Amino acid sequence: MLSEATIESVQAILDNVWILIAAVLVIFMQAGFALVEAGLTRGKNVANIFMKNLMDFCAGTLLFFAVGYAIAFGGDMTGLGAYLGGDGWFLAGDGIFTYGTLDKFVFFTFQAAFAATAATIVSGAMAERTKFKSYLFFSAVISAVIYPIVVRWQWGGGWLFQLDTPFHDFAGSTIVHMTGGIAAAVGAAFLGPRIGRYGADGKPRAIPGHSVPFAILGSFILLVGWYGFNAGSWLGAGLEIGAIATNTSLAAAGGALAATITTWVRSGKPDVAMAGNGLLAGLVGVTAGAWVVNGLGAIIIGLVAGALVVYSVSFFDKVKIDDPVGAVSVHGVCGAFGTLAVGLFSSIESEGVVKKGLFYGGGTDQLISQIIGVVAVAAFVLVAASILFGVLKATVGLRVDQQEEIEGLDVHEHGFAGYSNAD
Amino acid sequence: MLSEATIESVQAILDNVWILIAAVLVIFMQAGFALVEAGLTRGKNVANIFMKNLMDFCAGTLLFFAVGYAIAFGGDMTGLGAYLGGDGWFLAGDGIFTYGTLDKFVFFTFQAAFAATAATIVSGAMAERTKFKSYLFFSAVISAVIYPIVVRWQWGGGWLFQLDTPFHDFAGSTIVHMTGGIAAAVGAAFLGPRIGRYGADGKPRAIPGHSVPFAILGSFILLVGWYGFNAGSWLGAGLEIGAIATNTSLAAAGGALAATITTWVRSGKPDVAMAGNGLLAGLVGVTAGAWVVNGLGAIIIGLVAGALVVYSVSFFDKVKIDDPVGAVSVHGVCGAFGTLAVGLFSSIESEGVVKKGLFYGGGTDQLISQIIGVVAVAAFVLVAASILFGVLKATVGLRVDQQEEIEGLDVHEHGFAGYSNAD
Amino acid sequence: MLSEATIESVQAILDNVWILIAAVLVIFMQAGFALVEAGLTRGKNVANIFMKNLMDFCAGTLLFFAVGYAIAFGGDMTGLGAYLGGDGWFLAGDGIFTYGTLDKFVFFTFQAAFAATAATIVSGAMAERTKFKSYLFFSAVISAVIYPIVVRWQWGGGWLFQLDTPFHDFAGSTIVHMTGGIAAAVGAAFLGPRIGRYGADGKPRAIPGHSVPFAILGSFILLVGWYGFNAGSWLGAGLEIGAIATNTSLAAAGGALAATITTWVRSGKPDVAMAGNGLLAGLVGVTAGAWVVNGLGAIIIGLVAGALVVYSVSFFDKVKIDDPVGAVSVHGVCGAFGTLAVGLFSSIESEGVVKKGLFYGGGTDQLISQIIGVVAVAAFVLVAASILFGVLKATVGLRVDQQEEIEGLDVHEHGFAGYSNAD
Amino acid sequence: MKLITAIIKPFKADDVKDALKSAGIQGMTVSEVKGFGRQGGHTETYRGSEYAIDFVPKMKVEIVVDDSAVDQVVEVISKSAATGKIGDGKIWVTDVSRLIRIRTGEEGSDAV
Amino acid sequence: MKLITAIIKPFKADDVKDALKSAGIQGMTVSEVKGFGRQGGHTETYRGSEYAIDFVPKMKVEIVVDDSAVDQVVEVISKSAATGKIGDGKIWVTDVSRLIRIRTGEEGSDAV
Amino acid sequence: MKLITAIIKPFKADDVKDALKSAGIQGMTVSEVKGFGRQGGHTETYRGSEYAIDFVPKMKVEIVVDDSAVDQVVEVISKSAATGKIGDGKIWVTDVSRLIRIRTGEEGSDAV
Ligand SMILES: Nc1ncnc2c1ncn2[C@@H]1O[C@H](COP(=O)(O)OP(=O)(O)O)[C@@H](O)[C@H]1O
Ligand SMILES: Nc1ncnc2c1ncn2[C@@H]1O[C@H](COP(=O)(O)OP(=O)(O)O)[C@@H](O)[C@H]1O
Ligand SMILES: Nc1ncnc2c1ncn2[C@@H]1O[C@H](COP(=O)(O)OP(=O)(O)O)[C@@H](O)[C@H]1O
Repeated sequence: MLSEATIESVQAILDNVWILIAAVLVIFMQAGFALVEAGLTRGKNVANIFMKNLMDFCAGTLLFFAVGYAIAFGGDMTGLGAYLGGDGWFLAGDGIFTYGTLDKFVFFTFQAAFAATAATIVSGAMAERTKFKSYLFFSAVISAVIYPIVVRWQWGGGWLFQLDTPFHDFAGSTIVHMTGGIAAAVGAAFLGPRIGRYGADGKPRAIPGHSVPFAILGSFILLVGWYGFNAGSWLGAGLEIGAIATNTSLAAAGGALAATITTWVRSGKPDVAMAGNGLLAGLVGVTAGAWVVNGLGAIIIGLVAGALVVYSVSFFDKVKIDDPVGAVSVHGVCGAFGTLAVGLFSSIESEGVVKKGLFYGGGTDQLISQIIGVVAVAAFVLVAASILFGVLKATVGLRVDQQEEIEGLDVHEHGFAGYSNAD
Repeated sequence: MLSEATIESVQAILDNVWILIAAVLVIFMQAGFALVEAGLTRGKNVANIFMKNLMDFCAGTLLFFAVGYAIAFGGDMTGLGAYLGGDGWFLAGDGIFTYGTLDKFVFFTFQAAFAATAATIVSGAMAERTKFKSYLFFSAVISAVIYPIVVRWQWGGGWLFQLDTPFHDFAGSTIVHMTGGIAAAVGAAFLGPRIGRYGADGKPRAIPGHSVPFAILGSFILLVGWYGFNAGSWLGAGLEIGAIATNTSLAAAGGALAATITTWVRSGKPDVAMAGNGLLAGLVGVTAGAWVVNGLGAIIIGLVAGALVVYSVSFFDKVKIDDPVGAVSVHGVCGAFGTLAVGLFSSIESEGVVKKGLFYGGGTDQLISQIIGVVAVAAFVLVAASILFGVLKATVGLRVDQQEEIEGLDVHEHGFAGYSNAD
Repeated sequence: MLSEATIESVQAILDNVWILIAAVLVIFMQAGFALVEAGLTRGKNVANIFMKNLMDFCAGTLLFFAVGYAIAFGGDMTGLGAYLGGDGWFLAGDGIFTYGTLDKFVFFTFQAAFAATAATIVSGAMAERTKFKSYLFFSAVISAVIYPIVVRWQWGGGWLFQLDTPFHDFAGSTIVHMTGGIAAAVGAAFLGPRIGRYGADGKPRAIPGHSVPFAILGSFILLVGWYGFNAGSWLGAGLEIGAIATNTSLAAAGGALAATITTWVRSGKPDVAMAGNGLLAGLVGVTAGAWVVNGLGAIIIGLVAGALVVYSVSFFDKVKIDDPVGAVSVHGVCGAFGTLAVGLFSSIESEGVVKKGLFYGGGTDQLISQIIGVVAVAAFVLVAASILFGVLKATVGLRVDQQEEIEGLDVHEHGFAGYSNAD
Repeated sequence: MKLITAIIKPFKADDVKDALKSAGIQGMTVSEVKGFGRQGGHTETYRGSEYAIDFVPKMKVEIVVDDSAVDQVVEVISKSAATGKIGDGKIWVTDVSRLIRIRTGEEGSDAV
Repeated sequence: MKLITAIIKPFKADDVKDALKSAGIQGMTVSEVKGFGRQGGHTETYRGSEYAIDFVPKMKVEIVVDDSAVDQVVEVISKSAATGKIGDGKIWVTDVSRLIRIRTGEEGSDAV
Repeated sequence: MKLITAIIKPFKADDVKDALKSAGIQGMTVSEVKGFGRQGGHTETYRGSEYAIDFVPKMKVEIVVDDSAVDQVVEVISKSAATGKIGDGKIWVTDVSRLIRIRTGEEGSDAV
């Protein structure tokens, strides 16, 4: 192999090595999601939560391999192709699409990890009361069909990419996170709140999570994985990954800090679980603009997202959408915000890719495209998820019965408790 | 350094960087093994379990450095050399063997991590009743002598590599996992079942693990590490790592899914701990063929391994080999299966390395070599481990006394409890 | 980009990719520190501990970006510049310093992770009794000012680097770890011991940590991160990282083994928590010499550090500096030891960088420089930390009130318990 | 004085506490216990092997009251803890010869 | 009616439960407690400092029975809980003036 | 014989144990309980929503003694458990008709 090595071949291998490592970091995020969700919920459902996250990886991998990849990237982009791909099922055929110098399997591994992420986001909002069977079905559909379609629209070269000023979502604030966040909101709404979540007076009553250490350990793992998520989205090895990683760090730090201060001011004490949410909010927020914003922009986006998530969580509490882990706020709300922020904070002009944002003299072109993208994706996911959950509710049923919810899903859905102190 | 950089030197550095990163991922697996073992056992032994895994890393590193590397890779491969190496003690001398472009220290770091893995596998099957001192001794011998000898036979260029159709075990389904799995079976057999594991009627009684979250978190970490384990076994940076990683993902997903479905059908409920075992079973299964099978082959191997592990666990329960974590089934049984599967699913023909498998028109040559390798390694490890455990049992003794087992190894072997709620 | 690729550009990108990955590994260490600290302390303070580590990352990132980087690396090194930098605030300007081929953002990401580490080390020694507000303030100052100044003196090209025989601290046994360790000792001394830590007879009474699994899982994560810490400190991609990683493994293994044996001999039982400390002690010890010592040197350094930490912990217990996690011993004492050990075990002579050590025929030049460096940094940090903690104690106050300490910081500082078994 | 001990279903604990509060009870002590009874337990399957969980989680409530208050308290607990399903639990009453409030040293009714 | 309280060694809990079951006892309540007594505890060493564990884990078993059944139940527990080693535990009996089954309101023997 | 039950503050447990030890008490049984009383609980805020913690952690101490020892033991506990602050807890005394040491079968005072 070395014998015929060229500068290009070495660079290509370097690209592939880097993206594979980035993919592994993103896969690691599954553990982070599981820990955050488990930490913010009750011990009697902990095994069910880890099981869901494990299944998200399985479904995400197998179904994205079988159909998702083809829907997202396959075939030409004209006509219907601007909305839906249809070539490269099972990654078969060497002619199928891949990006730049990336081996199709490397590109797939990276993309499949993203698909699993989109599904996993929903798990948290539906925690502690969803039938395992129904969740499994949902998870399969979102990573096989719903998410790939959204990907198609932009990363797959579809209509959002074909706008005069292309919709810009570098690593997926909208495509991955808001997609998950909206589906999460729909799922939580269809399910209704957990028993005891609201008092007789209709006021929200806290159901404290069983393990803050799990929640924050999970947040740290998500932070680590996010460097693969964002810097890996360069889809090659270049010096640009440095600025992308720095923006990721700054927004994450800003988000955690803002959430800490906001809760401190609001309720007199810095809320640890919220600080973790803030970290993720900052990360979600900067994901869309990780490449195009500068350090200052990243910090501002992080700070705003961190404060936003606190108020958003309270808002959804009020409207009785019971989201145990704040997935709707973190991924949905901050995902939308971060995407729009590109239209404001973009400091880069790149022909056919992205324009400068409003605050950097680029006018409103990019902002308008961002709005179009956010609205279009939100609308599509809202409809698709509603149909899906509606059908599930009408058939298999979405929610476990009362006794099961009270005694815990672990014993009833899976046959034994997640924690045992048996001798 | 840059001044004299050549295409070859850059490629070589890239090879080394990638393999070092892969080695770090494999080292991370130690944490995964510790978590899986701890999660599937009782809280009163949790500190002992983490201690054993920590010591496996220490012994694996120091002894593989001192002697293991020399036994596995040192000296020429003729005569006795086909069975046993003997050069490069303490990695001294620059003339000692290393692979391709790899710096000997990079190659060592990667190989030492594998040695620690082989030892750690055994820990799980012997959990909750083994004297720490005896375990330590065993762990030292397997990573210093037993495992290196097995490595010698193939990766070290020994007799299994010298077969007309070389025995093919890409990343070690047999060399690492089955070796650990067989030793685990021997250890568990010598120890006998834990107190209370079998009722008066002789029927197995479950002893539930104390933390499913630990078990699944550990499984996720092992999954992450496995990308280094398999893709790193290319022992260089090349585009091939993409397909290897994809096969790893597909088999893992297939394994977890199959175990879930199998338990669901068998006992009416999807067993979370088993799903975790299934994930690992799929990974172990595809390790031998990670490079030579295609996506479909990987999925099939994963599915079969995932179902196989469920029945295997029940089988060993029946024959009263008490394996708290299923190490024998996951690593031993699925390791053997995965190795043989190469003889069926290999889709690659590479002169002097591997032939196509039975299902891909390659006839039975490869399958026969696979059988030879599996049988030879199994026989050797069976004998070696039996002698080792026999001696330990006759001298230091293998098992803690009854009171200690009842009250827990943490307090008795290590002086304090793994969990404390002291004020 | 490919079109204009040159051998140098590919090597440069490879350098940057590797260092970014190393930075991510170091960032992962935050999770390890949080787990070790949480595991060795009581459950009633677990949320506070994770919060502190989260905030260390935030402060470390934002403030090192704003001012720390400029103080450490900015401006020229003459005159006052030998002690204090002052250019490149907010990483603004492209002319600002970066190392070799590294993009300034990649170099920053790596360095910022180090800054957060220095702060986090202190957290452990001050655990279970420090006001969150005061800790936050301290964490900000150390990563913004104190640590950057120490960095300036050597890595920033300052006076310790300008010695005839430069002070050699490859990855920061002194610059990062001893700095943190000394500040930790000062903090613990200012705070005084936890309630109940000493009996009426003045004898130390153990306050067992609430989770050994957390402590050892954290140690494993730190081990994994340390490969990025040490091998990444090559600040580029070269074959040298292999030997650096091997030394890291050997010292870590030696440290854990020595601590295990030492406690075994001293108290009759191998202490698991101490074995974890030993692993870290070995890692801290080899950090300064990771590049210049050989395998044997690394093993000896690890063994000595592992034994040293056990006695050091007992010593600080006696002098009533209550350090719940042993941060002072692990990072302070072993950091100093490891730095001095370079003067003994250095086996490399590199013009203007490092000389051979006393045991390798290099005489005492290097040893003297090492002593100068250790003493100077220790003195500076001692003074700076004393002033800082003195001011905090006199103003905001350092310590929570008695009731809060008894009932736990989680509820009082953050509003809810870190663990909840609410239904 | 009398000690009233009640074994109830955990998820009823809040209702019982609230009912007792509004009935003017100013103090009680509760603890987590496990119960064996007609309700029976269940069998779980773990890694293919079954095991029986004979004991179900229950909450124990202990209240010391004046003799005069016993009937009312028993009444209140019975009402608030009942689901009508098997396993609702038991209440038993035992004599208390002395009751002391540690803080003040008060005895008897004053100590309640 | 009487309340029989037994403090036993945890690993004997299953034996005691089974013995009581086969003796026709249909209900009991158990809880985890810590005991201090002649058995004494032990000292542990953590990071070089020693600390004494004075309390050993025990299991508490509470059974309300008809007066007539007391002797038999005490007998059964004593037998099934005994190891002959120090620390086997205690059994004590107290009077119960009332017993109510919450579900049905039944009182006395019917409520057992 | 009498059973003395005390509900005390957890961080006082060691003091009480030591005091009882030096008062010649050779055995006791303790358990973690939660208390509701005048001391009241507190409200916590979690993710913006408040929730009330009505129960505070307490330690329950049970000691069976000869009638003659009751006053002294009550005395000792009261002293060693008191902080003077609200929430110090209660002590109550109930009759024990029988006490058996499982190991030996000894009854009454010999079984203490
Ligand atoms: N004889 C008894 N002594 C002590 N506790 C009992 C007794 N019988 C039942 N209990 C407690 O009451 C709980 C409920 O009793 P059970 O027989 O299951 O239903 P029910 O209360 O409807 O009769 C049991 O779980 C146990 O904790
Ligand atoms: N006077 C007592 N009051 C309450 N519980 C006691 C008393 N004495 C002993 N116990 C309980 O009985 C257990 C066993 O008692 P111990 O003196 O250790 O052994 P033995 O039962 O053989 O006399 C103790 O751990 C404690 O829980
Ligand atoms: N009537 C009661 N019955 C049983 N336990 C009680 C009763 N009243 C109080 N307690 C217990 O005593 C503890 C302390 O009582 P509280 O009223 O808070 O303060 P004080 O002991 O100073 O009066 C409570 O937390 C509870 O556990």
